[in-house]
Order: sequence, then structure tokens, then C-alpha cells
Amino acid sequence: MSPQLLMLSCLCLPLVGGGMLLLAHRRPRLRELILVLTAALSFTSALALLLQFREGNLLRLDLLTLLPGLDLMFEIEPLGALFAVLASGLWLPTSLYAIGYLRARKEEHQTRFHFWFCVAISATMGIAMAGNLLTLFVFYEVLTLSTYPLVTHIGNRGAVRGGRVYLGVLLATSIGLLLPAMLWTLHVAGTLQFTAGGILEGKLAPALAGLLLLMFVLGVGKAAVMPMHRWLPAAMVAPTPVSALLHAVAVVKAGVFTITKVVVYIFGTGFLGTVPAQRYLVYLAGFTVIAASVVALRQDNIKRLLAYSTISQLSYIVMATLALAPLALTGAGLHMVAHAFGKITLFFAAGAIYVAAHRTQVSELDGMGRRMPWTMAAFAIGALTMIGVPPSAGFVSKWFIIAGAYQADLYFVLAVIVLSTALNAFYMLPILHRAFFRAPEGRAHGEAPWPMRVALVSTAAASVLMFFFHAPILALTRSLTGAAP
Amino acid sequence: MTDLVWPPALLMLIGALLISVLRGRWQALLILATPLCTLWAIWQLGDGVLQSAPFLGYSLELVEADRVRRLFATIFALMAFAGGLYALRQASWYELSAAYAYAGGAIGVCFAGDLISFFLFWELMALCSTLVIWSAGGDAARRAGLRYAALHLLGGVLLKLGIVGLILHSGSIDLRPLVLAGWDSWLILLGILINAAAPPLAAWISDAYPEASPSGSVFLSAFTTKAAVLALILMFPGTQLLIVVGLVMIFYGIIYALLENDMRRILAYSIVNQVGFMLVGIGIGTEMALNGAAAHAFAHIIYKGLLFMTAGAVLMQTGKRRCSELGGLYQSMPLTTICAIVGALAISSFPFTSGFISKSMIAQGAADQHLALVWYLLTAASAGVFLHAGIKFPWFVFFQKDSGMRPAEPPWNMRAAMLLMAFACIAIGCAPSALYALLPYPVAYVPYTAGHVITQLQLLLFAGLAFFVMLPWMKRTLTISLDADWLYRVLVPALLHAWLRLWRHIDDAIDGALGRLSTLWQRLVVAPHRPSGWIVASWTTGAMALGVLLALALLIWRHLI
Amino acid sequence: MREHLPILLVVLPMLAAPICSMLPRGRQAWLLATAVSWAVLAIAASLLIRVHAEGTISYALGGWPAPIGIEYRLDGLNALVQVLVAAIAACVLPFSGRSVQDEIDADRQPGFFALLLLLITGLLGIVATGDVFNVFVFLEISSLATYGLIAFGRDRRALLAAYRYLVLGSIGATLYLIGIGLLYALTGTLNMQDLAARLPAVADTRTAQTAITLVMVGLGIKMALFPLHLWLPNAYRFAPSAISAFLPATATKVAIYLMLRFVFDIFGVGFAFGRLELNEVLLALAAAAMLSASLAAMQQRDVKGILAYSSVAQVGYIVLGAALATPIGLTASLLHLFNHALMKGALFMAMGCVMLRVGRTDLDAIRGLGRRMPWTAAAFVVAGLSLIGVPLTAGFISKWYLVLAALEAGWWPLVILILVASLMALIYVWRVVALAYFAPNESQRREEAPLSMLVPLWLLVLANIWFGIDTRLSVAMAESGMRVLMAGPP
Amino acid sequence: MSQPEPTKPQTLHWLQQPATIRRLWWLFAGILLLTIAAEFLVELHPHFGADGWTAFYAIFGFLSCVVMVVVAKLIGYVLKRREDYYERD
Repeated sequence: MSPQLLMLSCLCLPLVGGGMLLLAHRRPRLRELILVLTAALSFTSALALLLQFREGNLLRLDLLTLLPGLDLMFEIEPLGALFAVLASGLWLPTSLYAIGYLRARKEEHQTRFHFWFCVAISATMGIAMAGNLLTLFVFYEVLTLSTYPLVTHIGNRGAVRGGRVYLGVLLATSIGLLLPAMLWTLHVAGTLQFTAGGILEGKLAPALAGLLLLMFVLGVGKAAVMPMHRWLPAAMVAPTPVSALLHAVAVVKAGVFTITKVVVYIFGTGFLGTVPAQRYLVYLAGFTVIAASVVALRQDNIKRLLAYSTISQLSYIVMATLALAPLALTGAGLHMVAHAFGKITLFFAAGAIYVAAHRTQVSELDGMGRRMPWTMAAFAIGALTMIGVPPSAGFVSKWFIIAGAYQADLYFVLAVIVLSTALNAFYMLPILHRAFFRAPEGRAHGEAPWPMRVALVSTAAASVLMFFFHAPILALTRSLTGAAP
Repeated sequence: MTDLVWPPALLMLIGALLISVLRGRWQALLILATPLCTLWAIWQLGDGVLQSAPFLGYSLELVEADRVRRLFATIFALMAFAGGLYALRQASWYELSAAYAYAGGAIGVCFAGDLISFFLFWELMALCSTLVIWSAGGDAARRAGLRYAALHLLGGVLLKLGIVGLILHSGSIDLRPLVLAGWDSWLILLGILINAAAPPLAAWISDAYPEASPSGSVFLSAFTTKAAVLALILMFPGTQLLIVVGLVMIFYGIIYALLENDMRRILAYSIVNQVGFMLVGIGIGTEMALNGAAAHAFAHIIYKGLLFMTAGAVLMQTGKRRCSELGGLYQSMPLTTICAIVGALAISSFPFTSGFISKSMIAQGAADQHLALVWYLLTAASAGVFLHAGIKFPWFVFFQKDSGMRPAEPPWNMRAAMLLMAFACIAIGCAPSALYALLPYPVAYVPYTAGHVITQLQLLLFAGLAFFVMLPWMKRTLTISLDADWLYRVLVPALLHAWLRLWRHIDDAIDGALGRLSTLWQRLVVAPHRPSGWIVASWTTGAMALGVLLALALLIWRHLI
Repeated sequence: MREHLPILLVVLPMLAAPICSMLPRGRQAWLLATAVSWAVLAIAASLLIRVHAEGTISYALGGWPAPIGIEYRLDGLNALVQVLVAAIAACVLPFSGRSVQDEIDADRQPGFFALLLLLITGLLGIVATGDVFNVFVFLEISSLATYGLIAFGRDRRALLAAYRYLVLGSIGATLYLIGIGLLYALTGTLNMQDLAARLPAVADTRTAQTAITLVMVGLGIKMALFPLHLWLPNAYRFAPSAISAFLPATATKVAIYLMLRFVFDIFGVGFAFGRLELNEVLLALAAAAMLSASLAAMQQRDVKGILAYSSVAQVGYIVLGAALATPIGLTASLLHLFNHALMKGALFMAMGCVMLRVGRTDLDAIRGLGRRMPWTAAAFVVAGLSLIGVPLTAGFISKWYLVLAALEAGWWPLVILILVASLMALIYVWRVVALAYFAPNESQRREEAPLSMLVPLWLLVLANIWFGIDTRLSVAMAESGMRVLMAGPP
Repeated sequence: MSQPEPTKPQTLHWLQQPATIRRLWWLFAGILLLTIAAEFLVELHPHFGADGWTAFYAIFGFLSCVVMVVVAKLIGYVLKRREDYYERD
């Protein structure tokens, strides 16, 4: 298959699958088969794309030109290929999980749910492959809008309120800050094309560049850098499959991915190094890492705790990206993957507990490790990933972030890492203790349905496997920094 | 060559894994066989790098052996065996499994030829030891274990920072003697010293070890601190700073142990004290001193394990842990009492016990280097060890006033383990050459000269005299003593609370201001645009017309005037 | 025949109107009107093509040459506006068949269609003529027809709305008339080109300046420029569905065209904007319109009310671009004039469908619309996205140009203004969409509008998407119109 | 040992009988003297001078222990807290 066709299929397969789902509305089994097949095919094509990319093919697809100089076009670069494979790869277990979850919960509107999920994945693919800022922006907004029905899926008052915060923050930041930043960039640079080495060098005074960067970092609300983080806890009203894939992987990673793309391909790390204000953004991200962890310490609701943990971990990536050192960028890329594996596992486990035991609070988890050994073992691996302890993927990524901080002489980052490791341990470990070292309470129950279990075990395994076999991902993220000297 | 190697740590880890799966007789067999197989594997290793693997873009040296590494691995494996025997019937499968994985981590550290694999095993130890503590069950163990884990992960990340920095700056991942220069080597030293329980970061040891189960504390006493000692031998031999740190640890341990009432906390502080001796040896850094440090670590693991075993036996049989509640147990637990006394004599380096032949080497090392102050302090400390551990522990637990309790001796496997250890203490003390043969450097030291024996006896016995003379001053009180853990148990939470309160105030203030602003906005801007507001509401036709004319007048006036 | 097309365009609907009113059945009147509208569209399109091929067409009415007779003059600008009016008419008329049947008594239907044809006549005439008094005549024709058409509304408040519009519209027309009267007194001509030639000589007189002010205020009322828009919301809200769909897409647009013609072609930018600084007034009013009307739209409880206020805000956008008086600003303005007609037409048509099936258009009527009328609701969503200015829709293109124009002129605050207003648009559109799709509704019955309404509706919706993706045609048209204006007075 | 004997005399272990204790004290004193006496029979290898003095180890061991106990006592006044110190909120 030609690379262009492959890119198109990455983009359109989920949409086509979504359409077929709608047609199979009345036949749940067929519908679910289509869903899983679509996810598998998407993953395959993303993987094929990645292989094509590694062979050194130029992967570029001009979709259409809105106005002269204003195109929708796609181009694959290392980080994007990684993101595409990550999102579609995790979609496969998530779709299994979602099927189990929705069935066990006897949710209404399952077809609608799956359909919007497909749209969101398609938008994520668009973001991953975007070749210029406009394309990225377009799919960024599509992702926001297409996840709204998922967030408010339950449809009660709380869900609508959470959904309003979700949509409000994400749209307000993207239209209020990201779009002006994009316009400014276009005005200054005359193009929005992602270019190795950036497009702004020599065209913008450093002080103004700092302002522009601030607009980008805060405008990408999906990266949840404080104070733009409120939407993430609010989005926890969503059904757990949504929290798992979208609010631990696709949506939030789209945020940090956007920031990374902007830093590497719009500003260029070389140019950004001359921008003094850039350091303050590192401090802001570092502050978010710590502050969100402190808030997480005080959460009793599992999903809210995980949401704050996500905020903290996202800022790790932002912080690493803004450190501008090659190794830190490698670390940022690796952490995107590592955190994805870990956090999706944690959310899967939280959802499994909810389905099997109807429990949502940390304080209700006594003895859960005996009742749901698979689930809690996966949860433990996810927790270790968050802390960054071997043998989990988090170790590998933090290793490179630390190395990058040394490279950039950013001792602040090192201090943040030290502090946050201790804090992460403090909010993650008590959960594990509860689950494994206390006697169970309440009525007896078993594990969640098998599709959910398969999903969470496979993502947990992925986290451990990435600890041992990270060479391909490492090579890919390394080539990212090759593109940005 | 490389493909024939059985990595000892791997054997231990596999054993740990299988223990968690198997039950009953097979499990018991495995518990006893695993350390022995590991021991066998340890002695199959020749010197040099024996196994490597690619990781993070480097080539890790997973197994590298030499004399000192083998020595530590040997004692770790032996200790795992003794601990396994001691815990055979009483401990839960998960405690045993965690403890064996913990031992595997320690053995892995012994043979780690590079900084990265060293760190990986180091973290494994931190995690598994936390599980060992938690296995005791109960709230106190939960909190102590959590603090323990957080502190060790913190130490781990400091170590990680140091290692990454060192690798980045030097370009080599080799584990080798370092010079204290630059952030990275300091961070590495700091990370290791946390595990070595150097004050002020020593409080974790007296905080966590006494909360573990009887068998758990036996395991804990052996690995973490001694692995740190090995790391210091490998990376910081001859670093003078360590002499100072070691001396501080020695006296810190003595003073706190004297103040303490909980029997296992006394033993925990005495670990700090003993590791202090080893650090002094490493700091002196001569062959004699390093030999002494290594030998002392070897001997110490045995007698400290023994002491914790006896304390664990008492705890298990009486359920009591405070000195003030114990006493007179020698009447019904004679064997345990004798073992405790052997251990106590060994730790005090009484002649014909293991401590005598190892600790003397360190003192000799100081004397050889003409470090007078160090030598005097070490001598005073020797007396102090007898005071706080050698007499205090057996006296308050087994003798003093009769508590009236008449507990039975512990089960056979525990007795067997204690006897084994007691035998080892005396055997090494009587026939030191076997241990000397294992030491990293050739030994030309004769511990048993008449003068040395007599002066040592003088020192210790007069210390004993001081103990009984000063006994009224050491009345046990129902107290604990503040340690550096006050910082993170009281101060940090208090600061955190204060910060959160402040944060809430700021939040409230912002919310209030935003609320007022939004009210104002609503009233002045939004309300007029409601369907009933004055801007939107249906105007009368006349008003509209008037408005138009006014606008017109305004415009014309603007142009013409 | 070919050279008479310019006049035929205006005369055809004028002649059809009386015939229509005499037809016995509403159905027949509708058929005739529809046929006429299609014919008009064909003529307008052919004229546009001819203008592009051959340049400006000048047609002397009755053979009398310009200064004495009335000249119809078609250039790149007004040929485009004519096509726009004709196209909207050609879409609305088929659409109106069902809705008029439903909303208006059978015996009054022929009259309705007759008035509608007159309205078309008036609008086309205003655009086509090159004579300022003739403009007045057509303005009155269209206005009177509009008053009548609004009064056809089923709601009793329609009458009041029509009356208010009548009063204000008349004031506007009067001011305009006085203005051109003064100009005539000064220059002795009513022909636009002659006026433009002779005005500079008398520009310094107070009379000329007063005349300009009068004309501008008069037109301001017709185009509903804030704060002269007060007549508009109720007029749009209570008018019959077909008229609500037709008016915002055409009537205000034609008034705006007229203003552009006066400012750029007759008075000249240097005079109107440079000397009199009308651009500052226009900018201020445009900004106020965008903010105030959007704010009002956000709080309306009737969807047609929301759309009406949104129209006022959109007039602000269009005026904003023009007031920048740069090539790209004018292009943006004309593009938005065109695109807004497409989106607002579609939105009001969707509400026409709702009116037909539910009988009301308040927010409650929208609940669960996504299930009951999926096609209508989807059309509303797409057109709504266009209104917000989401990429891949026509709205994005014109707003993009507007932002570029503001950037190019160095007016940063305007960029923020545009974005804020877009955000507000997002909010008021979202309120409707959220109700349509996410609000539970007991009745899940499917009651989709008939095909005769859906097809025109979706034609406009697809046009929104088409001109959002393939921008060559629309941008070229707007640029040719821009060039006419930028050329200034001869 | 000056501790009172609360338990019934007939159950007293022989080690707890005051006579035994007295005898033990005498024995202990004897051994102490013996170790000092033995010093004169063997050759010592002093390193630093002071350690060659007669009964140096005895005096040094005794005094350093007394000092440590006193220091511990003094520090105890500052550092000792009730056992439930950390559990209180």
C-alpha cells in the first residue's frame, strides 16, 4: 500500500468503522465485532505507517488547500508516528474493555458511545499526523468536540456540569489563546508548516517569543498545565473507558504532543534556548507537577486521584520538553508512552473495581487485592510506573528526563523529580497497602468480566515489557532530537 | 564462559516467585533450598564480568565477581537461609516471598558491575523490604512501611540523579571508586548513606524495623545497610568524610539505644552503631581497615540476625516489646537467653566471638594510620557497645526484675536458626582464619595476643561495672525519643497543612473577588442583554424613532461643529 | 434580448407579482413565483458570467443615456450581489411551499407570493441601478413589501413588529431621500457616476457633509447597524418562516452593498473615511454590534431570536472589514457578506422546518431534536459550525480573512474582538445543539420535515461546506468586487 | 542490686536470691581485679602513649560509659516524648 493511502486509512478507518457501527445499531454482537476489527485494523495501519517511516520514506499527504498557504496536510515525523501507534494500539484493549464495561453496566446508547469514540480516535490520528499547525488545530478542536458526548454520556446533572467545564475550558483556551498564538505565528513567520529547526528564528524578538510560547503552553489546555487543569478532574464524570483512553492517553497526550511539536518544529529548540522567559515556563510546569501531586494526596475518589496524578505527569512531559536538551526531549517522548501504559492500566483497574464491586473510593479498597488479584496486580504495576520504579516503563522515561535536566543544567527539574517521586509514593503506596495487606470487607465478589481483565493485564504487561524492551521506542524518540539539533 | 553463568540473584528471585506459588512441604523445601543453591552459584563465579545485557543504550554488567562481592553475597545467602529457617512455619508466604526477593536484590547489588544494574537491584531491595514490613499487618506497620518506602524511594531517586549525572559526565557506567567532586558523586554518596542509616537520615531504621514481624526484622537487619556498606567499599574507599560520619553514627547509635525502651528499637539503633564502625573502616581505607569493615559486616549480619531472632522469639511468645514490661524470661526461655547472650557478647566483641576478630581490625587500621582521636573514640565506643547492647539488651529482656511471665521456648525451627547463628558467632571467633581467607585483601593480623585479650576484657568488664553502677540512671520510661523523623512526621505535614490552608485562603479570596466581579459583570453587562433588559426589551416605536434622530443629530453635530 | 437582460432581471418579478396576486390558488402562485425565481437566478448568473468576461455592463433605461435617463450598471460587485439575492430566492421559494401552506391562510397565499416577488424586484433593482433616486424607489418597493410580508406572521406580535419596522424604515428612507435631495441640489445629478465626479468640488460644504450623514444614517437603519437595529429582532422572529429565511440573507446584505457603494464609489474613501472619519464611527459601532448583539443572542430563549441577534452581530463583522478599507479587509467583508447569507439562510430554514413540525421555535421545542428531526438538526449543526467559524466551513474562511485584515492593519484588539465574538457564537449555537442532542425528551417520534424543505436547506448547508473547502470561486468573486470598490470614484 | 522482691520467696529462682546476687558481685569484683593484675604479666603494645598506662582500659572503659550514660540522660530530658507522641493529632 502506498504511504499516502496508509495515512488516509489511519485517518479514515475509525470513521468508516464508526459509520458501520451506526448501521449495525440493532445487532450488538455484530457491532462489537466491527468495533474490535476497526481498532485492530487501525492499529495495523498505524504500525505499517511506522514501519514505512523507519524505512526512511517521505510520508506526506496534502489533503486540501483552504486558501493559498493554508492547507490541510499531513506529514509523519518520529513523535507523530509514535503517538499514532500508541493511541491506536491502546484503542484495541480499550475497545475490548469498553465492550465489557458497557455491557456489565448495562449502559444506554452504547452505539452512540462507540461511534463518538471512533470519531475521537480519528481526530487523534489527525493530530498525530498533522503536518502543519492549522491541521493540528483543526483536529485538536474535533477531538474536543467529539469527546464531549462521551464525557456526558451518563446524561445526569453531574455529567452535564462536568461536561460544561470540560468543554468550556478546552474551547476557551484553544480559541482564546491557541488560535491567536497560531495567527500570530502565521503573521510573523508567514507559514505554519512544521519544520525541523523551527520557523520563527530571527523573526521574533526573544521577549515576544516568550509571550508567544506562554500563549501556546496555556492555550493547549489539553496539556493541563496549571491553571488550565480544571477540566481534567471535571472530565472524570465520564465512563471509565473514556477516562482510560482519552483522558489518560489520547486527549491529554494530544496536548503535550502539541506543545512538543510547537517547541521542536515551530520555535525550534535552538531559537527557544535564546528566549529568557522560557525558563519561567519550566518553573510553571514544575510547580504543576508538585502542586497536582499534593492535591492528589488528599483525594479519596480513585478517578479524581488519578486525574490529578495525570496533571502532574503531563507537566513532567511539558517540563522535559521545555528543558530543550536532546536527552530531555527523548525523555519526554518516552514518558508519553510510559505514562500512557501506566495510567490507562490504572484507569482500567479503577473501572474494573467499579464494575465488579461498585466501589469508587480509595477508602473502600480494603482487601481488594485478594478479591481481584489480577486487577490489583495490574494496578500495582501502574502505580510503580507513576512513581518511576523498576521494573516499569516509568523508570526508563524518568531516566532520560533526569539526563536531559543535567544536559540543560536545570537543577530545578532535578529537585522537582526528587520531590514528586516521594509524593507519588505517598499517594500511590497506601492504596496498594490497603488492597493487599488488609482484610476484605463487605459482600464477596470476583473479578470484572474477562474482556476488561484482558485489557488491563495487557496494558500492565506493556508497561513492564517497555522496561525491558524499549530499544525501538528509544530509537524513534532519539531521531526526534536528531531532527532538532 | 558467559552462557554458563547462573546469576545468583536470579536464582533467588526465581525461588521467591516459586514460594509465592507453591504451598506446604514443597514450599518449605524451596525455602531452605533456594539460599543454598544461590550459595552454590555464588561460589561458581570466577572473577571479572561474567554476564552482560543491553539496556538504555548501554551494556550492563549484570554479574561481575571479585573477592569482596563474593564475601557479601555469601553472607547474604547464608542469612537468607537462616532467616528462612527461622521464618519457616511462622511467616506468611508473601512475607517470605518478599524477603527472598529482597535478598535477591541484595545479592544482585553485590554482583552489579555497573551503576545502572546496581541501581535496579537497589530499588528492588527498597520495594521488597517495604513489603516485608507491611507483611506484619496492622496500622503501625502500614504507616512505618509507608514512611520507610517514601524515604527509600527518595534516597533511590537521589542515587539515580547522581548515577545519571555521573554517567552523563564521565561517559562510563562502570561501578568504580569515585572521587567526591561535583554534584553527581555527592548525590551518589548521599543516596547510599541514606541506606546505610547515617544520621540525620537514620531514623527510618528505628522507625520501621521494630514494626516488622519477628522474622521480618531478622531479614531487614541484614541486607539494606550492609549492601550500602558494600557499595561504599566499592565506590568510596578511603573517603575521609566517612570516618567522621561513621563516628557520628557510632555515638548516635549508643546514645539513642540507651534512651530506648523498645527492645527491637534498641537493636535497630545498635545497627546504626555497628555500621558506623564499618564506615570508619572504609573511611580509613587501608587494606587492613577495609578488611576489617568487610569482616565486621560479615560478623555483624550473623550476630545482629541472632539478636533479632531472640528478640523476635520473645515478642512472639509474650506479645510484649517494651523493656519495662519484660524481664525474668531466662527462667522459662533458657535457650533463647543463652543465644541472646552469645549475640550480645559477639556484638560487644568479646574475645572468642566473631565481633572480637572483626572490630579489632578496624581499630588496628586506625592505629596503623596513627589516627589517635579516632582510635580513642573507637575504644570508648567499644565500651559503649557493651553498655547499650551487650548488657542492656539481655539484662532488661531476660533478667532484671521478674515480670512474672513464663513463656515457653519458641518452635523448633526458630531454635534451630538461633543455635545455628550462635554457633557461627563462636566458631568465627574461635577460628578466624576461615573468615580471614575470604576477605578482599591478604590478612596478616593476629587478633589473639594475650595483651589484646586482656585489655579488651578490662575495657568491657569495667564498662559492665559502669552499667550496674549507673543502673538507677537508666530506669526505663514509657517514652520514645525524637529523631530526625520528627522532620517528616511532624514538621513537613504541619508545613503542608499550613500551605494548604494558605492556599485555601488565597483560593477563597480569588473566588470572592471573581464572584464580586462576575456579579458586577452580570448586573452591568449581562442583565441589560436579557430578553427583559433595557438594551434588548421591545422599545416603543417613539423611543426608537427618537433614538435614531438623536444618533443623527450627534453625527451631524460631530461633523459640523 | 441579450442586451436587455439587466432590466429583464428586475422587470420579470415585477410583472409576475400582479399575475400572482390574481391567481385563485396559493399553490399556483407558489409555482409561478418559484419558476420566476429560478428564471431570475439563471439571468443573474448569466449576467455575472458576462461581467466577468466582458467587464462592466451599462444599460440605459428606455434608451436615454445616463445623465438624463436612468442607468443600470453592472460590475463585479453588484452582479455578485444580484446572484446572491437570486440564489437565496431560488432556494427559499421552493422551501416556502410547505411552510406557507402551513402558516398562512389559503386565500391570502397568492398575495403573499406577490409581495415576495415585489420584494425580490425591489432588492434586485437597488442592486442593479446606477441612479440614487431610483435606488430610493426600489428601496421603498422592497420595504413596503417587507412590511406586508412580516405582517403575515402567525403570531399577533408580527403586526406590531411590522408596524415598528414600517415607522423606522420610513424614517430611514426619509433621511436617505433628504440626503440625496441635498446632493442633487449641490451637484444637479442623481446618477452615481456623475455624483462621484462632481462631489469633490463641493466636498467642503456643510451641505455635502450633512447629506452624507443623512444617507449613512438612513442606510444604517436599513442594514440594522447597531444601534439602529432595534426593529430587526422582532421582525425576524415573528415573520413567517420563509421570510425569516429570506430577509437576513438578502435585505440587510443589499443595504450593506448600498453603503459600500456610497462610501467607496460615490463619496470616496478619502472623503468619507479620511475627512469625515466615518470609519472610526463604523469600527466602533461594528465592535459594539459584535459584542452587544452576541451577548443578547446568548440569552435569548427563542432560537429565531438567537439567530436574529446573531445577524446583527454579523453585520458588525461585515462593516468591520469594510471600515478597515484595505483590499484584504474589503475582501473579507464581501466574503462574509456572501457566506453569512448562506449560513443564516440555512439556519433560519432549519427553524422553518421546526416551525412546521413543532409549531414553535423556542428552546423547549428543540429538546431531543437530534432524534426527532435528524436531518434538520444536522443541518443546523453544520450551519452553526459555519456561523462559529469552524475550519472546513465557509464561516472559517471569511473570519480568517477578517483576522488577516486586522493583523495586516496592525489592529490587535480587533483580532481579540473577533475571537471573543466567535466564542460567544460558539456558546449560543452550542446551547441549541446541546439541547437538540443531549437533552432528554419524552417524545422520540420521528417527524422529519418534508423533502421539499430539506432539499433547499441542505443545498445551502452543502454550499457552506463547499465554500469552506474550495475557496477559489468565492474568493475570486469577492476579490473582483473588492477591486471595483478599491478603484474608487472615477 | 537494691531492687525489692515482690514475688513469693518460695518461687524465687536461685539467681534472684539476694545471697546469690551478693556472691556474684564478689565474683565480678574479683574478675575485674584479675584483669588488671594480668596486665602486669603480658607485654602490651601501646600505640599512642596513654594506652600504655596501667589500668588504662579499665578507667577509660568505665569513665567513657559513665559519660555516655550521663549524656544520654541529659539528652533524654530534651528528646524524650510520650509513646503516643506521633499518634496524637
